[in-house]
Amino acid sequence: MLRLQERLHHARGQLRGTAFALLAGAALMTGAGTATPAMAEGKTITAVMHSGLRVLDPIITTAHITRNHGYMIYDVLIAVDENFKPQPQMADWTVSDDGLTYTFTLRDGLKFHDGAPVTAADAVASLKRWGKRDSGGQLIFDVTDSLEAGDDKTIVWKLKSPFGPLLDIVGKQSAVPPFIMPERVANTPAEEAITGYTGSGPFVFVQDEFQPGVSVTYKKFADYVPRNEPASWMAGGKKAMVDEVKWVTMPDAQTSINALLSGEIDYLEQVQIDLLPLLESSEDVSVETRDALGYQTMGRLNFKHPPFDNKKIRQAALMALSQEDVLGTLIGNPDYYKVCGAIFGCGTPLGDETGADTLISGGDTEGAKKLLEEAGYDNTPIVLMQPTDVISLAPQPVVAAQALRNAGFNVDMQAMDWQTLVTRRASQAKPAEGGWNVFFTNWMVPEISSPLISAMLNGRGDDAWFGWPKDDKIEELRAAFVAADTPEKQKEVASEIQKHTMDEVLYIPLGQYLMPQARSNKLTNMIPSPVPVFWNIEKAD
Amino acid sequence: MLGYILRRILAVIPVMAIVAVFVFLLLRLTPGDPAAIIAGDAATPAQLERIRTSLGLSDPLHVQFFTWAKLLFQGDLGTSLISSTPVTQMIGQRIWPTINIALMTIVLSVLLAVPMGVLAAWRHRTWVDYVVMGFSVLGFSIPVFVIGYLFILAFSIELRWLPVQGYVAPSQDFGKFLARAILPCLTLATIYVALIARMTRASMLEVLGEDYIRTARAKGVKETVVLFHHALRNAAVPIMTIIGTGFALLIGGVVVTESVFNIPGIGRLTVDAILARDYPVIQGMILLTSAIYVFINLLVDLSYTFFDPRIRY
Amino acid sequence: MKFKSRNFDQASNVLEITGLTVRLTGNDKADPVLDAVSLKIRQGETVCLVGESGSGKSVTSLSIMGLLPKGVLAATGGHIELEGRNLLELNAQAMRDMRARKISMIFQEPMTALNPVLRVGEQIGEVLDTHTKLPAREKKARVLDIMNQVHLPDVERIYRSYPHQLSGGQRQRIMIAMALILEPQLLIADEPTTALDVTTQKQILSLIAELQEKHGTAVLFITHDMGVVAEIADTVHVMKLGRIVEHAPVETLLRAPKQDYTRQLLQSVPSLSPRAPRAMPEGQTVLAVEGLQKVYGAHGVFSRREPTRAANDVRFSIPRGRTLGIVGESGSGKSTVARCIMRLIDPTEGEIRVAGKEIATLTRRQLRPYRRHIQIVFQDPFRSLNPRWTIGRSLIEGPLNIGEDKQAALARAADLLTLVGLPDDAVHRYPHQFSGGQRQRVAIARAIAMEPDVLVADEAVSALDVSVQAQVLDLLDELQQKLGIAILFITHDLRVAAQICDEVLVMQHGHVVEHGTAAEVLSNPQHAYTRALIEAAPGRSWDFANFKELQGA
Amino acid sequence: MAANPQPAARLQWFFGAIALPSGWRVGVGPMIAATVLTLIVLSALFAPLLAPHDPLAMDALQRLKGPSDTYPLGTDAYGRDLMSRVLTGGQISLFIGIGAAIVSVVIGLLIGLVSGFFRVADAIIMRLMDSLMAIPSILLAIALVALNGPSIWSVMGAITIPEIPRVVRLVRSVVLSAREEPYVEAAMALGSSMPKILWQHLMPNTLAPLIVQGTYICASAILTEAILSFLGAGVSTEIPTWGNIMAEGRVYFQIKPSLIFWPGLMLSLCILSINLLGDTARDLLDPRLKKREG
Repeated sequence: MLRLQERLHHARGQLRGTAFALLAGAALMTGAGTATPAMAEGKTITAVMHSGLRVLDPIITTAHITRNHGYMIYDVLIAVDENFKPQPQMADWTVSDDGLTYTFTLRDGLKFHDGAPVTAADAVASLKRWGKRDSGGQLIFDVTDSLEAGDDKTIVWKLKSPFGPLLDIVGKQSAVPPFIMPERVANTPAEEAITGYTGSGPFVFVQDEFQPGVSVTYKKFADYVPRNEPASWMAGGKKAMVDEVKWVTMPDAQTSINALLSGEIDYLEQVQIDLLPLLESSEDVSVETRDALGYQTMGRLNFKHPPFDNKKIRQAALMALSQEDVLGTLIGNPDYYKVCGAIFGCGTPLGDETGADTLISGGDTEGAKKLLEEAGYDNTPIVLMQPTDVISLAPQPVVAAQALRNAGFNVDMQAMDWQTLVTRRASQAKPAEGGWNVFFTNWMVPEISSPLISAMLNGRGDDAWFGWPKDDKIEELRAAFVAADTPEKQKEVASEIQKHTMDEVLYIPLGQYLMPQARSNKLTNMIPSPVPVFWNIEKAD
Repeated sequence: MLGYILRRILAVIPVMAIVAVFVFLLLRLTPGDPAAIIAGDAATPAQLERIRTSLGLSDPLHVQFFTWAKLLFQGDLGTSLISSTPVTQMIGQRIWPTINIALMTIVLSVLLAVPMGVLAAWRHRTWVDYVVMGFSVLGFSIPVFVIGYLFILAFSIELRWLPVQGYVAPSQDFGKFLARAILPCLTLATIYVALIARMTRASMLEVLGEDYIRTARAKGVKETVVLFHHALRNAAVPIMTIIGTGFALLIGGVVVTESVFNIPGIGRLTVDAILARDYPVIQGMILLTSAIYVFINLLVDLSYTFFDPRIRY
Repeated sequence: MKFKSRNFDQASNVLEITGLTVRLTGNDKADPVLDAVSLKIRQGETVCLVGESGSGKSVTSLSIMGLLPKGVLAATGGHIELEGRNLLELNAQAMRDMRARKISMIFQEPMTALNPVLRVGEQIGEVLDTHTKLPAREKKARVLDIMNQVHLPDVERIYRSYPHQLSGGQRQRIMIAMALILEPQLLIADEPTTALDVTTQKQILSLIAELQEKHGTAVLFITHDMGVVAEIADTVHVMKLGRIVEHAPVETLLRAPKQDYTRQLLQSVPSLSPRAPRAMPEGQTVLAVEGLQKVYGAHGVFSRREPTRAANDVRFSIPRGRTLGIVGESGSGKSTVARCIMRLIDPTEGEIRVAGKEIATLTRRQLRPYRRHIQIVFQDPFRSLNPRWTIGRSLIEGPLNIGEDKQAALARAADLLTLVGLPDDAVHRYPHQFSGGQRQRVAIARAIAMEPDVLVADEAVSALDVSVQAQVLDLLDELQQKLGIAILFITHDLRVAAQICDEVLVMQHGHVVEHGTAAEVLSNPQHAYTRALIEAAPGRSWDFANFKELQGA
Repeated sequence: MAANPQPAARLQWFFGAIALPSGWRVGVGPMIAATVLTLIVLSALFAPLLAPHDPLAMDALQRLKGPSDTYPLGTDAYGRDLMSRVLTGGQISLFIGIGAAIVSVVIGLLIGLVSGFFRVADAIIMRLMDSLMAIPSILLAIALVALNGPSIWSVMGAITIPEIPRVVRLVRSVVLSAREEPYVEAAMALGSSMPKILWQHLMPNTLAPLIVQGTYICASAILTEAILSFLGAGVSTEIPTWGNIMAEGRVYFQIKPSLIFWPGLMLSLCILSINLLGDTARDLLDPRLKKREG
């Protein structure tokens, strides 16, 4: 601090006498204190998240930033721990022997931020709204007989037929977790965004300070009663150790790194791997991977239109691609990526790489050429959509376009912003008339780690996820998965699904990668977690 | 004068109406679907359609337009489709950083550029002129974001004089505001200074050839008085004009500087809104900036009467 | 004619210029702009520097002031001595001290010479600010005093006025006040009355004389107008191409010029005695104007301005082969009449009959076939030809419009050029390769190419030097005789009107105040305004061309 | 100054700019600018011959490498050769700049001529132009690019549309002042039709200012393209432009500044030259300045 001030003094001396000095000088005198974080009475963690928070309803959207926001202010009934095992959170549960009745009992001391106690009715309304939006939830509600509040504390969920993974789904942290909201809020129709933001989680949303896309402030919820177990992923005791958490958005990757280095922020959720060297030399900052599973990047073909309505041509496309090339370009640093042919992700209980040989061994351009020829590809141009404004999605199409061209595809890569892409991918029109053939996106591994969750494994034609495969076999396999009652049986079915998916090319997994985070060394006790949660973190002065 | 102002304000109405219709059509013909961004990656087509309907985006165009126009007529810019926040509230939060930065930039630019231009015109075809003009042309030639990065690299990272980014309201802490505003302002000012210095020089060159300058010199008046008292006031009208029209340029620069320096202003709000197809926000913003532009130019026109007594409205 | 005849042999020199040479900077090979100019001005003396444009008069005056445009012109030799000091050697600060205190200058255009955005009182006061340290009240008192001395009315109001709120004469009085407030020894007046109407000119000239008398100032008066010279000069220096070719006391010079150039210059000055009236020709009337009226600014929802009547109930007619002059001072409406007749602007009311056809209300398209009957020559020879077009192209523009064959039109263009006294190869050249007089000849040729019945000459010779003016007037006369065209001649110069017009129409404030043959109007004016105009014409009783008094004046 | 023999002085001034000692400083800037611009244009034209690699060829293992024998300026984040991209990028950037300049000048000229001469059209056109001017050009550009997708054509269109009103205003003002010139009135008196007067007498007056304006539009179009790329609304990365090379490289500004430096240098040199030439053209063509020099 002293050195800094000396420097400043020196700088002032140098500048004096110019018109600039008047302004700069005034700024420096007061600017001196700004190089260190604000030291208000309470402790604040300032974090730069991967994107700006805009949508505040964690049920209506699957956006990660909104889910993360949900975990700040809402609590969940049960949650999976780092071993993918559901654990009690707001509630304990019992299951009837026939597996048809689940009874959840709320623990004591649960309060909403407005002071009202959390009741079973709140939970029921919240679960029902969630069930309309979440694909896993929909599966459960397909077999639900009734979901009702037994009394203020008890929730009774009756099924028509057993549903093995119920607790896994209710306890999952992606893509839409069943956050518990007050009944009045939860009664909002599922396709309308909620307008009240009262939760019962460890932090309180400060509405006055919310600037959509810019910053959001959370205050510690003094009345929150954490569980006694140690925190593990989304389970365990959520103890808020700071008074305030502030998420700010920085549109420029370097700006956020510089801000972290200069102590203007404490936490950077995602660091672009190429920029890690900028942080390495600093003693005040640690770079680490908080989420050991990371992300899977993938490509999806459009089954509705030529040429990818032809299975052989889909296989040719898969054969042409090489994970190494995609990951090398996207991530660059081999420490942070891993070729992985498993559709459920490597390092997950169901992970299995059957059928992905060419993908993980660098592609087979010659084989792809041959397949294309056999299939009688007529040089139909394939429309490949490239989002220019999303850094983590821009390289895949470029690399893929190159590989597909090498294999003999006629590629029409169309650049667009992400928003155009998400609109266009919803279009079932012919590629030449505003439709598409290929697009790419990334998933967090937990989001694709099970056939019940993974959006790509839906084979219900026009009701399926973008790309619309009509695939009865995959539906049968998914049903079999639900029916499987032991982990071994599940694994068996999952392996079938992997084989089938690669054969039909339901989607093309392009490898797994990790996103390092960076934090100021003042932050300690950060738990590993796929969701960047802010409980338990302590901040030194 | 009052009649003139009235007439000008009346003339704004058709302009703004055209802007409104134009912007509305432009946006609604743009591919893009706010429902998709709200729903996120894993939404199914059916879910998208339901959200679209609940947002009123499935209504016929003219219905949407009149709904919006009716609200607009009541001074309501609507509600953000994405964050469900009233647009006026969003703009209210975001406009001050931009206004403060823009004002400071204009003041800084004028203070720097006008003397530069005067000097260049006075020392026409000497090294002074070439240095000033060289700087001006250079200011036009480097992309704003590169200038911003260079400033950050030099002043924040290497010298550590100023914070890297951010914004603090001047009412909250003026010192902090200044510390954070200087680099963005300087960045923005490079183009603006270039623009104003050029215009000042050109305008001064013209004025310095006028007979009354010779008269002033024939009176034995000092050169500084000739330049700043006699010439500059006569050269002021085109300079004021460029300050006004340069405002559009400033807005463009603001969008970029707000990104580089992480300032929560309306420039970024608009770009974000465009990328997210948040129609009410885009419409509101473009209407607002157009209105500000028109208003500033009205002010500029009125300022002519201050500089030149011959101009009366 | 009574000339000034004071003897200055005993008077001390105020300014002495010896061998002053001025060159274009950085170009020693070109002819010098001023070539060894020498002249001296004694106390109380009025020295007139006459010469045509480009002769170096203004450069001389700017050299004395030290105001030569930097980087363009520079004095390379000679002395300019004032109070024993060589002004050419003074540094910038010392030179600034001289200005307004020792030497002052007034310029030709009082409109542009005053700073339009500063109040005139402030502009006069600035001289005091620069050279004295007077307290504010005293300063204002002195400014008001000098404003009174130059006979400005309502000085308190004018003190606070801006230049554009004053008339041309008032502005020139402000300039004079500014120049004389510190009572300098030398006043340089560079064409100070050229831009003014004759009546105003007369007032300004007598004002300068009055103040000169009062303060004993020496005056260097630059002019091209021999009439002015005759009125005010003690001594006259004639300049030509940067040299002084002759100098002498005024009467000597006007009565017995020695140099051919001086004689030629004097012979070009048109006489105020009207030409002998020509016989009324029997040809039919080619242009008849009836009740012509033009009102400006009559409408506008928000505008509260009073409409201006620029022309009111103007009527006249011209038969073939005759010349009708419209004379009047600026703002009298004479140009408005010309432009209405040409339908360059639309008359508010009235009839214009050209070749028997009423054209006042025709649309532009309907009008086109009648255009050829009436053509115009404008004042400014530099702007009336498209600078990007060859002379030939300009000449055939009209003929092509009326369907003439291009080759034929070009051939005729060459003939026309010969007719107006230019080489016929000029068709391939551009306007900037010609002098003002030559360009005016081209403009006339262009008009004649349409074989019009009427030629409107709107101040067509006003921008030309007297010698050129005389030639162009001769040309017009010649053409009229050859082709029998009627000419509508619009001028502010009574001398020119007297030379060329059969009939004269005098306009004031948009009204015709007198109309008659040139002889009647000029020799026996009926209207007070006409009389005032004639009386204001400088040197009116001197017959310059014949070096003697005008007969019968 | 009226004393100067006009044509002679003008010639002297003009040639002085090249040959004479007093004027040499005037001439050197534009000469260098012209040379630099010629070199840049040539390098862009012959990029396919000069580029050591295919500007699109990627090598994931050679990402963000420094200069080497194979990659004279190093590689970008896709492992593509930076030098080849910068050279090829010049083609598109210059194409966008020149294209935007020509299109906006031509359209603006036509609208401006009509507007300057026909009072009724003028009122309507100028209202429309005011509206177009009032919309911030960058925002309009982003919206337009979003509308049509970020192809070269939509970027060019996005840059052109906001420039048109400026050109229209310029042309209109020249027409309005030139139509008062006596030679235009003389043409009327000679019975020339309105379209003929408009095209033959008035239009040529607009050319000089339009050439100057065109150079500025060209320069600012190249710059705007870069800014659009920066904001994520530029041309696809498959088509290298100086702008999108920089926009992609900006992430690596601190670790590999050459990604911004080289395209930035080319862009700045190019714009600098164009602007300098524009200024020179303006000085040469502006009759008012010319008068003063004379």
